[in-house]
Amino acid sequence: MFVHYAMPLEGIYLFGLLAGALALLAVSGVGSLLAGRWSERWAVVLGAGGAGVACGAGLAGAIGALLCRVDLTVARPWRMPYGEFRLGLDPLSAFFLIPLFLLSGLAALYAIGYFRPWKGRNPGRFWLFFNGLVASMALVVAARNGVLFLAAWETMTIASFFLVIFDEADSRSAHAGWIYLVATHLGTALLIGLFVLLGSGAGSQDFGTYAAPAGMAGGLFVLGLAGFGTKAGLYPLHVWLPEAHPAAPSPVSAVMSGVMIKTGIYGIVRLLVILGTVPGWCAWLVLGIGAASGILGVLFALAQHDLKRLLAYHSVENIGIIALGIGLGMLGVHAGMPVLAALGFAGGLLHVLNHAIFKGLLFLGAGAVAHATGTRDIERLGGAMKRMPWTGAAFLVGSAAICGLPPFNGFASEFLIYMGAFKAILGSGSAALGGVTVVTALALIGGLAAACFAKAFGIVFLGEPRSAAAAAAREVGGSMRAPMAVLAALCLAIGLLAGTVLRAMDPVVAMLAGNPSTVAAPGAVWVLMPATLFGVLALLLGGLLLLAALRRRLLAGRANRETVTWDCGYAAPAASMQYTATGFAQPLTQAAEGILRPRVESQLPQGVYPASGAYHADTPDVARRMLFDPLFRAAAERLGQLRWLQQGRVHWYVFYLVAVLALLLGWALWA
Amino acid sequence: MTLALILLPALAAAVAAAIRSDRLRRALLVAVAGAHLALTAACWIRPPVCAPDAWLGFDAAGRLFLGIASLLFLAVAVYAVHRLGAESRGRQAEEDTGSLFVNAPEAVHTACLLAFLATMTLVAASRHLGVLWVAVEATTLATAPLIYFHRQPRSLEATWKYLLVCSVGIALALLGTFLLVVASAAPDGTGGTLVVRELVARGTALRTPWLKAAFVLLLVGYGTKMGLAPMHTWLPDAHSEAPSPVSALLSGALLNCAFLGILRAHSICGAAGLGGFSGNLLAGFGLLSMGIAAAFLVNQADYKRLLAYSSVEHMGLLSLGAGLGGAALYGALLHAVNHSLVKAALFMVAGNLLAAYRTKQVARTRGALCLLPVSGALWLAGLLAITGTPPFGTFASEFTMLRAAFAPGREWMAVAALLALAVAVAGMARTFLGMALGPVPDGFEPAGRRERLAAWGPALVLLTASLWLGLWIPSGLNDLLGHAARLLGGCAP
Amino acid sequence: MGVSAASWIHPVLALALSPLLPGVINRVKAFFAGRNGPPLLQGYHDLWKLFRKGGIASRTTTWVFRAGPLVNFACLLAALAVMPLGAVSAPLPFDGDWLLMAYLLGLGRFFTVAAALDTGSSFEGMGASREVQFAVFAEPALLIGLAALARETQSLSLSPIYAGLAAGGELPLRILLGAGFFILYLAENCRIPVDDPNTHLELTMIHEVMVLDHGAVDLGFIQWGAALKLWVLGALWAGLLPLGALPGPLVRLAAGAGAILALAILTGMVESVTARVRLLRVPQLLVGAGVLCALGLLLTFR
Amino acid sequence: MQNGIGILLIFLILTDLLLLGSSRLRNAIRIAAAQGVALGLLPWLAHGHLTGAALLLGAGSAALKGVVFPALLNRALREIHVRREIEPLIGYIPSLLIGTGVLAAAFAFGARLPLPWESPSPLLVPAGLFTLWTGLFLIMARRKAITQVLGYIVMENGIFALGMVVVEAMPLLVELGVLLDVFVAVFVMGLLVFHINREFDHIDADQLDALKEGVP
Repeated sequence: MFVHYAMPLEGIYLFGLLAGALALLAVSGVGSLLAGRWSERWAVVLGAGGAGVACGAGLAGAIGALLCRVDLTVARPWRMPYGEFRLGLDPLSAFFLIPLFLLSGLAALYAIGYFRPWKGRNPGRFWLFFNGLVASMALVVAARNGVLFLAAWETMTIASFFLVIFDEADSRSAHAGWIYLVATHLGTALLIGLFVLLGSGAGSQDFGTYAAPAGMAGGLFVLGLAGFGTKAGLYPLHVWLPEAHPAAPSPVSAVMSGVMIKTGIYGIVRLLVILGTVPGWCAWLVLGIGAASGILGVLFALAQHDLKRLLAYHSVENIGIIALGIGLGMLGVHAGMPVLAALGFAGGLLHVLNHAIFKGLLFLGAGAVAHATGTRDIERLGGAMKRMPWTGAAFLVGSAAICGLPPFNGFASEFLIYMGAFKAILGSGSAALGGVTVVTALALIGGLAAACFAKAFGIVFLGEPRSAAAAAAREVGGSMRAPMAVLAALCLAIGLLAGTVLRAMDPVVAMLAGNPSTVAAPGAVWVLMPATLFGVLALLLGGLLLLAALRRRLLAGRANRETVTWDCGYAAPAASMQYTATGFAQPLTQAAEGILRPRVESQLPQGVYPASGAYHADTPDVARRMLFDPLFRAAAERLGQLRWLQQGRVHWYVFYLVAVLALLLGWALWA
Repeated sequence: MTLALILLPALAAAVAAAIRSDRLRRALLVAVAGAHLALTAACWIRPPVCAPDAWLGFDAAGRLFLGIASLLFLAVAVYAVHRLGAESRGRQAEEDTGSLFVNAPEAVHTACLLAFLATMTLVAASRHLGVLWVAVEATTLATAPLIYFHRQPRSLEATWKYLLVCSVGIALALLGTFLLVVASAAPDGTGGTLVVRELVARGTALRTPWLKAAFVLLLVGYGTKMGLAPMHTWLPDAHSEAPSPVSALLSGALLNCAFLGILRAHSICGAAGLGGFSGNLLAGFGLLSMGIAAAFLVNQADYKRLLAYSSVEHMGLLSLGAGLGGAALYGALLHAVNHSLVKAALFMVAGNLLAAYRTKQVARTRGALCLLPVSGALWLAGLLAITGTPPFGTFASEFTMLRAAFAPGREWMAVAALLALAVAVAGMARTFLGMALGPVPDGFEPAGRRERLAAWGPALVLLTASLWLGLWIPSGLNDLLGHAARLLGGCAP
Repeated sequence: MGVSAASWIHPVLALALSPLLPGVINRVKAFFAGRNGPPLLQGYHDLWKLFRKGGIASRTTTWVFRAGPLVNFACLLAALAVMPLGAVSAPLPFDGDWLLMAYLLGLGRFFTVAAALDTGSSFEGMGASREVQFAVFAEPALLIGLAALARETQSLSLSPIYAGLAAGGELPLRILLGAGFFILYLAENCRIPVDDPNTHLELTMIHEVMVLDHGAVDLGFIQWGAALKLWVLGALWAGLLPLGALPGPLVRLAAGAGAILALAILTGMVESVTARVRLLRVPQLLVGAGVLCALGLLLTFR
Repeated sequence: MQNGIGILLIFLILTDLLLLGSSRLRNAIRIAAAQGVALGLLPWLAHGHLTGAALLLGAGSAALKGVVFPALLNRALREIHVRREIEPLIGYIPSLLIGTGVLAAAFAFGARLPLPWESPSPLLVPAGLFTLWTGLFLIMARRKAITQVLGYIVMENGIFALGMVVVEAMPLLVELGVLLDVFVAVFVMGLLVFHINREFDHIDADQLDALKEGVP
């Protein structure tokens, strides 16, 4: 490791940077709201400026802290029952802070352009909650006290909740907001139980003193997995995600999907650090849930035709991949295979960073398309590449990255997880089984993701526009383009420099994989990210450039004509003749019909000269339709049956009194 | 000092009944409320010393509840003046049934409000259970006319039920008080006492069966007034039919008074070594109330009734906290403060919605955020506050209670409570969001309509206070809560 | 046996000889059909002709359409860098290189599909849809098979794996994987029974239909790329043969190349005796391949 | 003395039974009034000697319950032309049967709550509890709002009876406060009965059921 343990002084500086960022976020948010009463311009300047500067400072602080391996805790008294302002900055927190500030800052920049059309409303309302969201997320990652953590956690929920229902006149936002609020509240209820039980041993809610009651480590982990998993969007607790993400404004969707749900992952990982050792079956549980989330997530994504909903389901998928990595890591720790542990955790965590980048990029791209065309329905889009070349190129990069295709960053993290799995397979019995599970799941996910993004990118950006709105699309402004460009560049950069990134991540991995010596030793993480790999990737890019040059040479000076797409002799090709998204995905969705249970409305062509035919497949979430909706409905009915208690007759009301009194007196005097 | 606190509003009530001019009377109302709050503050800063066996005087618990009542009363007074100004003079149509009615004379209304404050002060001040009983019954009598301000069948029915059920309940409490004397009397039948401090001092010398019977009677009696299920039946009717400022006071201040009575009895049982007995009863009633209230919160069609049931639920939470004892008692007292602030604010916002939409039906109330931006925002904020979402104070108090509940052997209580809370959240969130969001229904003026400061100011102040309590509990309040908790047999966390 | 000068021969060999493979296959089919068929070197003629033509493209298309063939070709070039032949190490081997290979094929496929969709033609959309569908089933089979090899030889890189395999190893494993890989070979290269490369009915095509609109240089790269793909997957299959016994890297390389040619002949025979299966059956075929590979993996658990 | 108090308590119980069985409101009011007056004697009988407080209290309550309340209720009756309780929710015969059953229970409770000192009479607690219950029963089982007011008064009588045993522990001021409260309570209830009669043209409390939870 190049830098050794930091002087406390450096740590203090970095910490100050972080604290400053938090303060600035809070102040600028409120300031923006107040300023918005007089001038929209100043509200935006304050809000976006504050967010930008704060995120810059925070990013610098986080990266510095990670490189210097800062590990310190600062505590200030807080007059709350069991509460204390105990903030900590260790490699794990620093690592999670990096994507957080990075993406939030870019999203803030993007939002400036995104909200320009929304005239006549106080933009401060947006910036208050946006900056609040960023600040609370950072606080969640830095909190070292249970009460403080929960407070930050719920503040994060509220801020994002208000951003989800930002378009208040839209009646659907009420539904999305309700599902989101209830889901996260139930999750928090579990977390309260978790923290109380963790703190019950020691009298305080300080993370440092947390310890699992004897023999309850497994139970507590499950509690945490459910609580944090609700936020992270693990199947089947993901139901709020496909509702909330599309409802939110796109920069918010980017932050929520890219960073906020990762706080759930952070919670799970932090819980692992706190608990130390968990039973082996926990690892298998995580693996199973991860596989389920990954496969089901991508399957449902494949069946969607709302672009943002599709991306939301891909978040479920990627969280599943992260879970697979973490599960492998736990398996490694449990089986005493440090390298496997290191690979699993490294892969999972690197995927956290990568997913933040490419999913952020994709949501911003989707937002740009919706912004330019006014629709998110894939079936009504098309040909955007010609009209929005920047957005198109960025989206293409994001698509390749999320499919885990080289040379982009998605490949790097999936490669690590794969390698972990293969290491496991080389090993003995149960670990090998885990490896096989992961390999199969990842391979399936990879293929399906490729299919899904071939559809998403191909139908939205290629071919001819399928509606007048799509035909009228124009490229978005610079403030929206720049963030996408940066993120696309990062996709490639991390893809090519993954080895370096992993070196920086080493202390984080060491925290989780335990026994740093084995991890830091040669033959450890980044050695399994071999330089040769990047050599081959370089070869790929070099070859590509060479071929491009060659092609140019060969075609130079020859007649290059343009014509219509070859259409089997049909004279007038029309946009409506193109393959639709539904049609493109149909073979696969049909194969998975048993799982997806789509609602199909089809009108088969009739007669010799069919006048019309239609096929429309809608795929609402099965977990919601089959599990939660019936559950809630049944509960509501049962509870409704209690209403006869309040049937209006005062005689009965007095009777209740007398009955209770008689019972209690009897109990008091006889029992 | 103590007497001043009680007599000021009492005399003001008499004066108000005599004043002709509305303007003057309203000014008096606000002025007295302000003066009362000032006196209360003085009483907080330098607690008046009083003889150990004095009947009247503010111990820590008394000061706490006095503070709540006084603060709430000022906020409500300001709001009430606004509402009274908005009330129409002549005949008017009832919101939902459309039946015509007139208002009760405003002089009577104001007088009753002030009398109500006086009686609540007396409750907080009384350290003698007999006086306490007189005071609590007096609050009932002072509030009945308030509920019947709108002279129309529904509110009349509500008043009747309120008066009958509560009077019966409190009568039982009187019997309980008598039995307490017997329990404390010497073998020759003399020397029975009702001074709380005295009773606590006698501790185990009290006769068990009589004490048990007394506690049961007091619990059922004052529990009726406090709104513990299944004696809560009067509560939704009264709260929904009373004018909103009155609902705010009933829910925010009156229920607490009854709770104080129960706490006194509980502390006596604790001193007598029957803490387990009374504690279990309290916890049982608490869970029952939470469960039943949660059931009625789901798909509730009338939003004022919704708030009323939510009060029942929170009273259950208080009762549970008191029953669990220890730090949970601190939590319960803190929660009493938070709940009063939030619930009063919510009722005032509900009043604004009612005035704007002319209906209490949830189904016909849509798009509040567009129609009344400020009230709509406060409505959502209130939702978050009442559901115990940090950073609102309710979270701190609920967390304190739950933490105590997770003690070995009674985790099931914590789980049950969490479950009831979750149901309540689901139920309330759906209703509140449906009301706040969505487009404004036709036939209403579009968004951007000006709201009067007096309409949303008080609610905003109270919610802000609750938010503040979630971020930082002032040391003065913290010490007071600690003292009160210790006084009543609990402890500070 | 580490990286040596001989390692660099394989890529050159592949580039040079791959255009031969389609010729071989067609020749075999012609033989079975009792025709003379096209000359063996037809592939080279076609390339020569295509690389000297002027381009023609649809107005609908964008740069993605032109990038498709190039990216695909570049991917196969990169894949050659990690692909050993005849137990001679690849030039750039590393742990997990087969993952890179698999994902390079994926990248190539993604861009081919994108290029097809760029034309907006419903036929090409149909082909693209089928291509991605089959890939979903092919990918797990391939990786499971490789996992089996890795476990058998306790190494994580193709070159050592095939080196270790060449030294000997389970016969049943070789047979199972041989069958499995052969199916994958047919599917990935769109041969009968999965796809009919020289049908003339667009509705039934998969690969051919996706390149309908490409011409000139682009088409040239596509055809050469297809040939290279035949070679790469052929090498993957040929590695299963016990060629390690042979002396000297050059001999083994020659043997490897011979094995690939032999595979082409075998393909030709299969194509002439079997008919194309219904599209709905194709996934079952691929799942079958997956099962074979899984069985192979099971064999290694003992 | 013992006999005196015993007789008085028997009287109390009998009047309760009468109340349970009587359908004429005017009679019922008379009976309740008689109870009130009788109870006025109780403190004196219970403690043998006559303290000023006891006297004042007895006189006060006797006056209140024997004169003021009946006057109030009779006036109400005149105003609203109600003669009798028509078809009560629970008929008179069943009421009496239940009453006897509860009387037994009252004795059982009384046995469980033995007065620590030699009690003025073993009947005291049972009689008090029974009267209390009678009041409650009238509220639960009768339709007319005015009967419910009556029930409240009877219930108060029961509590008063039990309270008399502890009269000197209760400070006079408090006792007066209690009386005042009871008076105001009954007064306000009477007012409400007027209003109910005016709004609904009847005083059937069981028909006041507009406020309830509609089943969703």
